[in-house]
Amino acid sequence: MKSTLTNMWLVLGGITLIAGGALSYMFELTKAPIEAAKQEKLKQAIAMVTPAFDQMKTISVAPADGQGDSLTFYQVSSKGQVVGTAVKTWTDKGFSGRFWVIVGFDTSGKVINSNVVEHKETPGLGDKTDIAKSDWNTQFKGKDLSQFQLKVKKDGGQVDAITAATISSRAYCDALQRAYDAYMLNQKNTTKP
Amino acid sequence: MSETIWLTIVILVAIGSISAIVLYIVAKKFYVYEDPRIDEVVNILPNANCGGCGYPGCKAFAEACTKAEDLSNLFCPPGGSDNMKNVAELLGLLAVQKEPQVAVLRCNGSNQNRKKTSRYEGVENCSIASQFFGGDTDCTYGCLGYGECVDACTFDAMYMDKDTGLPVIIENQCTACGACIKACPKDLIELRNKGKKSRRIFVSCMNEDKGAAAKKACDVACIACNMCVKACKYDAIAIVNQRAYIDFSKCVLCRACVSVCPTNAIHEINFPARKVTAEKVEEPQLEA
Amino acid sequence: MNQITNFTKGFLKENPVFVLLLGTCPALATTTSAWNGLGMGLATTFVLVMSNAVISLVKDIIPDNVRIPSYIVIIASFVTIVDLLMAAYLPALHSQLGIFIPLIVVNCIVLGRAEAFASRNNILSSAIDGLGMGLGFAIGLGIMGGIREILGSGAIFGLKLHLFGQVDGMLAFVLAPGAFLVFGYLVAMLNIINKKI
Amino acid sequence: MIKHDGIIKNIDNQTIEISIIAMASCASCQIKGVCTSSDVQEKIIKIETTSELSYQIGDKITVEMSEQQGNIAVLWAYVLPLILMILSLIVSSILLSNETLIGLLGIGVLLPYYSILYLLRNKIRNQFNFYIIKN
Amino acid sequence: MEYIIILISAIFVNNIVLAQFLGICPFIGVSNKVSTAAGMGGAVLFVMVLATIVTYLIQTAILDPLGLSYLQTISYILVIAALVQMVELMLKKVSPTLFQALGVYLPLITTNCAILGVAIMVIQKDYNLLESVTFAGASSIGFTLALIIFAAIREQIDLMDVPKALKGVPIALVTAGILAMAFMGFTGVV
Amino acid sequence: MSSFATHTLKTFSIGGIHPPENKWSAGQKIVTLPIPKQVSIPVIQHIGAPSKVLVNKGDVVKVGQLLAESSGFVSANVHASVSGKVSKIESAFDSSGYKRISVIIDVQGDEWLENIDLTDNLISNITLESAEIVKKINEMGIVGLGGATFPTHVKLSIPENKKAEYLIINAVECEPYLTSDHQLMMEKSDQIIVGTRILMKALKVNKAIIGIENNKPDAIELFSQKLSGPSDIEVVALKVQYPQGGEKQLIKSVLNREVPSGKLPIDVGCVVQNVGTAFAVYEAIQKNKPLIERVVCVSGHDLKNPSNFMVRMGTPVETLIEATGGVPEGTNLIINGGPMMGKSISRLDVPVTKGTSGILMFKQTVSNHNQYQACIRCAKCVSVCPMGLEPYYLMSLAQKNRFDEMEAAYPTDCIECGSCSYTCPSHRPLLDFIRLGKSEVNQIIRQRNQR
Amino acid sequence: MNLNLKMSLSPHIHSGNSVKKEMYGVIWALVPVWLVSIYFFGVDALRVTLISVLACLAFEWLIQKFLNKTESTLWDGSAGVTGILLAFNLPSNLPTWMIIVGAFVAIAIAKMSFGGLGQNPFNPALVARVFMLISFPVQMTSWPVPDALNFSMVDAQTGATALGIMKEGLKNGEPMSELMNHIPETFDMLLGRMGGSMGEVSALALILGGLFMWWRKIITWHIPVSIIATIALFTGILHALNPGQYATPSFHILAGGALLGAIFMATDMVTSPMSKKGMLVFGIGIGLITVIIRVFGAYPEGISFAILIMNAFVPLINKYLKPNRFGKEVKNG
Ligand SMILES: Cc1cc2nc3c(=O)[nH]c(=O)nc-3n(C[C@H](O)[C@H](O)[C@H](O)COP(=O)(O)O)c2cc1C
Ligand SMILES: Cc1cc2nc3c(=O)[nH]c(=O)nc-3n(C[C@H](O)[C@H](O)[C@H](O)COP(=O)(O)O)c2cc1C
Ligand SMILES: Cc1cc2nc3c(=O)[nH]c(=O)nc-3n(C[C@H](O)[C@H](O)[C@H](O)COP(=O)(O)O)c2cc1C
Ligand SMILES: Cc1cc2nc3c(=O)[nH]c(=O)nc-3n(C[C@H](O)[C@H](O)[C@H](O)CO)c2cc1C
Ligand code: SF4
Ligand code: SF4
Ligand code: SF4
Ligand code: SF4
Ligand code: FES
Repeated sequence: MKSTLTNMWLVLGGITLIAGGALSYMFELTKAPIEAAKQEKLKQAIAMVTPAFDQMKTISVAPADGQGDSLTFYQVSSKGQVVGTAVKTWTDKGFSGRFWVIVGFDTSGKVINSNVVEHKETPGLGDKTDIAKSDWNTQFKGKDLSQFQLKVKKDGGQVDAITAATISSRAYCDALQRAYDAYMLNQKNTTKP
Repeated sequence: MSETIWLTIVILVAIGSISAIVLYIVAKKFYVYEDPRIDEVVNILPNANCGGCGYPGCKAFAEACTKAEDLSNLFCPPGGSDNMKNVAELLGLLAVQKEPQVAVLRCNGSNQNRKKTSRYEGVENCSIASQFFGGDTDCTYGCLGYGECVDACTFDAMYMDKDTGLPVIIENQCTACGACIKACPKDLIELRNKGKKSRRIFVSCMNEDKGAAAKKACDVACIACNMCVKACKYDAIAIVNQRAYIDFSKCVLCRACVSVCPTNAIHEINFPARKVTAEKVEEPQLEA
Repeated sequence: MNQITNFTKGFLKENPVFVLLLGTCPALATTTSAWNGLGMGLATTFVLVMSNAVISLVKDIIPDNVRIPSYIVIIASFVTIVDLLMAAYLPALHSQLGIFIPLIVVNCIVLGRAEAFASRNNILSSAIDGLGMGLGFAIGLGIMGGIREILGSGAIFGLKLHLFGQVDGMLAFVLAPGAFLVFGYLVAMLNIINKKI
Repeated sequence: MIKHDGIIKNIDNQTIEISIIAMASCASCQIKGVCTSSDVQEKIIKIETTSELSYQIGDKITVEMSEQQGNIAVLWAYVLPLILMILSLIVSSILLSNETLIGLLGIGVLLPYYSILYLLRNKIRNQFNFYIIKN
Repeated sequence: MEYIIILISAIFVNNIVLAQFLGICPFIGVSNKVSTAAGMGGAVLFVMVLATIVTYLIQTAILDPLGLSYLQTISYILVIAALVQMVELMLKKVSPTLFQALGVYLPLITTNCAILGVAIMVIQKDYNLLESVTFAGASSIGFTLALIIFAAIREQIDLMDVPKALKGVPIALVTAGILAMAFMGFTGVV
Repeated sequence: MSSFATHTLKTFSIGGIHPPENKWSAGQKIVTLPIPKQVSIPVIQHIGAPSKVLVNKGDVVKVGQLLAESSGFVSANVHASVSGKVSKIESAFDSSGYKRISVIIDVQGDEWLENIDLTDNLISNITLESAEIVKKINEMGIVGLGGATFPTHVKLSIPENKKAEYLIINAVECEPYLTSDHQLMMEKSDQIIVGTRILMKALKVNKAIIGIENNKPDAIELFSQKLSGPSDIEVVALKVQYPQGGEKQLIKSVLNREVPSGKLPIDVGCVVQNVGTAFAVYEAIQKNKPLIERVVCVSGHDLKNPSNFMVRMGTPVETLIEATGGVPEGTNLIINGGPMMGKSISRLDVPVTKGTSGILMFKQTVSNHNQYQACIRCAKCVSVCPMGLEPYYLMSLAQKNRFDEMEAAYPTDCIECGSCSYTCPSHRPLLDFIRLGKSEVNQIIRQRNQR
Repeated sequence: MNLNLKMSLSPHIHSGNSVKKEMYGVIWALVPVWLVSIYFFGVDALRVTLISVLACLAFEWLIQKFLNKTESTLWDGSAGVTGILLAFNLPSNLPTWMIIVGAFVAIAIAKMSFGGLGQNPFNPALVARVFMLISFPVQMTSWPVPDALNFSMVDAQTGATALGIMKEGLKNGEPMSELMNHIPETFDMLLGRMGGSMGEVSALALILGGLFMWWRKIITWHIPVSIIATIALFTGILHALNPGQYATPSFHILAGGALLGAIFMATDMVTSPMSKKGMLVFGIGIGLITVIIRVFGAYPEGISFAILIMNAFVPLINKYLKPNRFGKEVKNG
């Protein structure tokens, strides 16, 4: 078709108009599910390391030693009663790059469960810290970190390191320790609902 | 209507029209309408991308064709005249008619006809060998037999005959692209018109030595004895540089010269057999 | 053109990934497993079919000078739609494919098909062409993902095969080098196959 | 040397207009028709000659330019404005805090740059030589 | 320091071509000569940085405040397409000679894939403007580096007797695979 | 090795090889070979244009009579080397393996032109002026006897804008096996010295250097003795290293000057001449004797008597071989020249010409140019190339017919010394392909210059 | 008269050197290293070498015969060298099938895909080693502890290499002085009494082999010397700046594969530059990258990666660092 300024404007305007309409409609349509999916993902991650809950509160907390980025606390409660806290924590001692871990504590400070959130460790080695790849991290379940020596056996602790991935194992421990320290320090003011 | 929808439309139309203006201006300055006929021409062409036409590839040639006002300078050897006719039809132009041609080897110094006088143990490469010496026989004009022409042919229209030691051109595969002609350092290959019923007659020898020396070096050498010249009623044959040459624009394929040649240096191709005179090494499609 | 050849040409002869070498980036990046590859391929197929159809529908009213911008808007819209839909209903796959979903918009197949096919043919042929090409792309990515998954993690579609004894697989294949290597040898193989037939 | 095959499209006094058919690496590519990553469109090059040469429209020729000149062209066209842009970004980000403004200033520096290029266009022209060779 | 880490990371550790798989088409298709590869690198550098600045501004000044970040894809692609063309137009108007020299020298690639990819990535990574520019610049330097190394290797391979089936793209991909393997050595350097 | 072996021996800087010397005919007195019954004298025995034949079939000629006349600036006269009757003028094989127009003379007696001085007296007094010398050298058909057969008068005609400072006499004889120059030096030292002075006068230089490799201690001693004390001619002993005889290498060795790529020795003020040429010049100027005979070394595996002969041009190679006891059993390769640069010949009826410095008969040869392996990029060829080229790369380009690109790799600098092929562990015929490339590139350059 | 003479082009003589001689020279040079590795790692060392060499030869033969259809170069020794060097880069307790996979990667992917001997841009043995390192990190990082003349078939104890101990310790924040206690003595490192891959443990044997190859003119000094010198210089500077954080140069040279890489792998003529200048740049590059990876990167050992990365630069080096051409610049004395 021959182009003239008017028909160009009309056509392009029309197309963008329709596209805009369609897109925004689509956006409205998917807004809720996307939000839900996002929430679901977080919720699942939290649910995995905490008891069943119906409410959640998000708090940002500085690490106990005051060094580095802050941690995120998800304080969960069931029927108005705080039942535990999931802590999203990190470490830089991983094999490569920052290593994010989430760990759930019950109100007494015992580990309920823990898992990897995000990592750049080597597939097949460091990623065995992920519960989806191996059950290595079940060894922390139910441990009271005030008694449990959160160190790999090589360093005189009680943690069985992943074969050939001591570094990742150590990093995981480091992340848990950071979470635990912050949790204990803040427990007083966070136990209140 | 919700706010998002509003905003979306406004922003999109804004971004859309701003970029459209730019694109429009640019298109106006830059856009070259690509002739859809280019693709159609490409479809007609053999798509061998051999470069025989002088362009980097078939598409480039097609582009040149669609842009050209007449096709007189454009010819695709592999496609041949028929093909060019189709192209011309598509473009509404006049096609160039060229007689279909085929490559012929003007040397019959096979292992049987020409005895070896030394043993070449150099790189099997005709250019290098010819730079180095005249050849491993006493004829310094003939085929060296290291197959550079065969390597140059992109249409698999040539192969080396192990027995004769000479390259053979497979007539119906040869597209007359001329690659072998460029490759041969001894200039032994020539494009000749295919002729009626694909028949043609030519002198298969490039020897420039005096008769006796030529004959001594090779059984089927042209010895410039003038018999064929006398036999030809159409003045198609001339002797230059101690050898006969048949001009195919004058030759009427009467075969008079063939039988008078004392050394069987004149080849006839695709003629029906006649009374057996002498064995001849022919191109194989006779049998095929 | 015959609708069947129109449909099937994308599988071998003009396979967009291995023969035409279009969309190499997603082909390398998203084929860490069979599902991922297939998912990416199907997302692309959706965009391809829809945009081909729409473009062939509106081709006659688009002035030449705004052809490309119009096509881009149409394609980008469908890409956004796919992006949104996947985020909503296939969140796991969506996060695996990441940036490569928006990048469908620059995938040469999509715009290329729009230019070369949809702008000249009717809506049915265009949709079929899109479907054929898209499925060719999807199958290509699926196969590549499958090979990388089998070699790299000893599994197919997530099912463990226990091929390699004490290890899961050769990790290099799920990492960057394996992508290039598998792709390279597949292109070579298709070269040979296409020459044979 | 960079070489391109081209065809003479137009001759006008001392200017020869050459259409470069396609980039060498793309010419034989089967998908160049649908490729968006490289620009396979026809390019028109105008060359001024000083001598009267026996060229005709439609002649097939080769255009040659040295690689060094190509690199100089890249320097002028892309590298220098890039450096200016980055400098301007750095300077303005020290002085200002509004990112949008910083960004606009960064891009804005291109305008004076292009104006300068425009003023220098004749100087630049004398720096570049193309050679054409008849095939 | 932040900037140096971004720089090293984008050039060596997470090379845009060898680890992120962006801009593979020009990498495979156009990298046959070293000199052209270097020139092309310069062009990509400029276009990438410019596009990143513009899309960053669009994102932070328009889309984000209005809550329309889902229009990212469509607006970026339009803007980038227009931008690339505009640069060319400017150049042609401003200095026809330069424009022609470039025309002879470079196959003008727009590497949509890499440019759009980088533009989206800087938003995903939450970089600020300067970090984004650094990232874009480093990515294109990484692209150029890979392109130059690769072009030189291919010039060499061109003289070798590669098996027929692997000639051309397949062997290029195999080479890229080994190159990617070698570059994995930089893991963890930053 | 000898009293001259000091650690300060000069040599050239890049590349070079040291093949086994095998100079079996060293020390063998030069024997004058009897005149054969028939000679075949090609009219082209030099680099340049073929000469024009002046005689006809049936003419009776005397030794030294002009047979063919130089047909251009770079061309040379050809004289009769025997007396007798011209029986034929036809194209006949010469050692190149191609046929050349040749004058065939049936020998009758040994009658010389009268003005040729056949005595042995040494005439040291140079009477001619510079220009006259050059003219006479031209008349006498002198060409370089170092292998390239470049017409000597051309080299001596220095272009106006250039100036020669040094004459360098090339007495290196770096090719294995060959001994003709060595023996000539031992027997004709005085004449060579006078010849050198004639060349110096022709070039108007007052300094000459004779470069001799250290494997000829007797020659070094002899010349040093004769030229002891302050002299216009200096003797320089050189470390044994092939291809030191290449003129650019020799200049580098003796003067540490580097002839720029694509330039000639004269561009660094030098002219290089072979010792044999110096002797021929002496005979031409002082004795009126055209270049009709030369020293040829005949050697080879299992040869009964490796010898050095004084041979008339046109003598069939066969005659020389018979004089050494015939072709040894099992010989499968006969070379005209040295093993590094000579050409193999396939027939023994070809004549000795001005360029024939030796005839070598080999039994087993290690070089089979046809069975080579892929290049393993060991860089050995690169490290031995005296011109600092990259032979492996040149060959690859030539193999792929990429002559356009080849030009940038300077194939034209190659002196065809063969060091690269000699040393390649993959037995690659590097030089064969480089020669091909060289000629193609030269053609490209010529075409470009024509435009 | 027909003497059946041969017509061939000059030169008519040849040095008598051949690819085979060069390759077998390397094999001889590797014998001392091999003997040391058998001494320390026992029967397993034999097994790994044998399997690796046989597998390399087998793949070479199969591919040449059935896929590439080129002439067989099986006995020129190059596949053997690749096999031996690959074996020397592996821990001696590696499962057989993994060795075969490695041989396949070396020969089929890194060598034959490019056309075979002389055509490959990357060092085949190293491509295989890096491939395996990435693919089988567990097996490739558990090193048997050397135990002199242990010919029992019982699985030996595994441990980390000296470099591994160092890297891990530093990651864990242990001070250098503490770490040095866990690390073998310099003397042990010279002899080979330390954990590591089969071929890298004994510095003395490696140097001996290197000298042999240098004497036989198979290699020149440029590459090994420039690598070692660069490593020494770079780590020396780091050590001088902060001895608590960075190990000594002698540790860096003797521990790990620096010597094996510098002497036997970087010198592979196929994948190294052609000019002397180029070789020096190549060596310096390898040295720098090795130290960067070892000190700043995640991997404890970097020389394999460094050589591969510099292999990639070789064509560029060859393009821009040409040998000195005669008469290029005029030097008139
Ligand atoms: C390719 C490769 C990847 C590796 N990835 C990791 C990793 O992700 N996590 C880890 O802890 N160690 C990893 N390592 C191993 C470490 O470098 C180190 O050898 C190991 O942690 C030593 O600990 P060990 O005592 O557990 O063997 C990797 C090693 C290699 C060669
Ligand atoms: C066209 C041409 C001109 C020459 N002019 C001179 C000259 O002026 N002066 C000179 O010393 N040599 C001149 N030469 C001779 C060469 O330098 C050289 O000596 C000759 O090619 C033989 O070299 P070779 O015996 O080392 O192979 C010329 C050669 C050629 C081909
Ligand atoms: C590789 C090579 C080796 C040569 N060796 C010798 C030699 O040993 N003796 C010699 O006189 N000329 C030798 N020449 C020829 C010289 O380069 C030069 O042409 C000659 O000395 C010039 O003198 P002429 O013109 O008197 O022959 C050699 C040339 C080349 C290219
Ligand atoms: C000094 C030298 C070192 C070599 N080093 C290696 C090596 O590290 N890795 C390898 O696979 N082959 C090596 N080879 C063998 C051979 O060059 C190698 O297989 C080729 O790269 C195959 O084309 C070496 C050969 C020599 C002569
Ligand atoms: S190369 Fe020769 S034989 Fe082959 S197609 Fe062309 S003209 Fe015919
Ligand atoms: S015809 Fe020419 S090119 Fe062909 S084999 Fe004979 S000499 Fe060689
Ligand atoms: S023949 Fe030429 S390339 Fe070979 S070494 Fe001699 S000068 Fe160098
Ligand atoms: S000597 Fe032979 S194998 Fe070595 S680099 Fe040269 S050509 Fe290649
Ligand atoms: S798909 Fe990424 S550049 Fe082509």
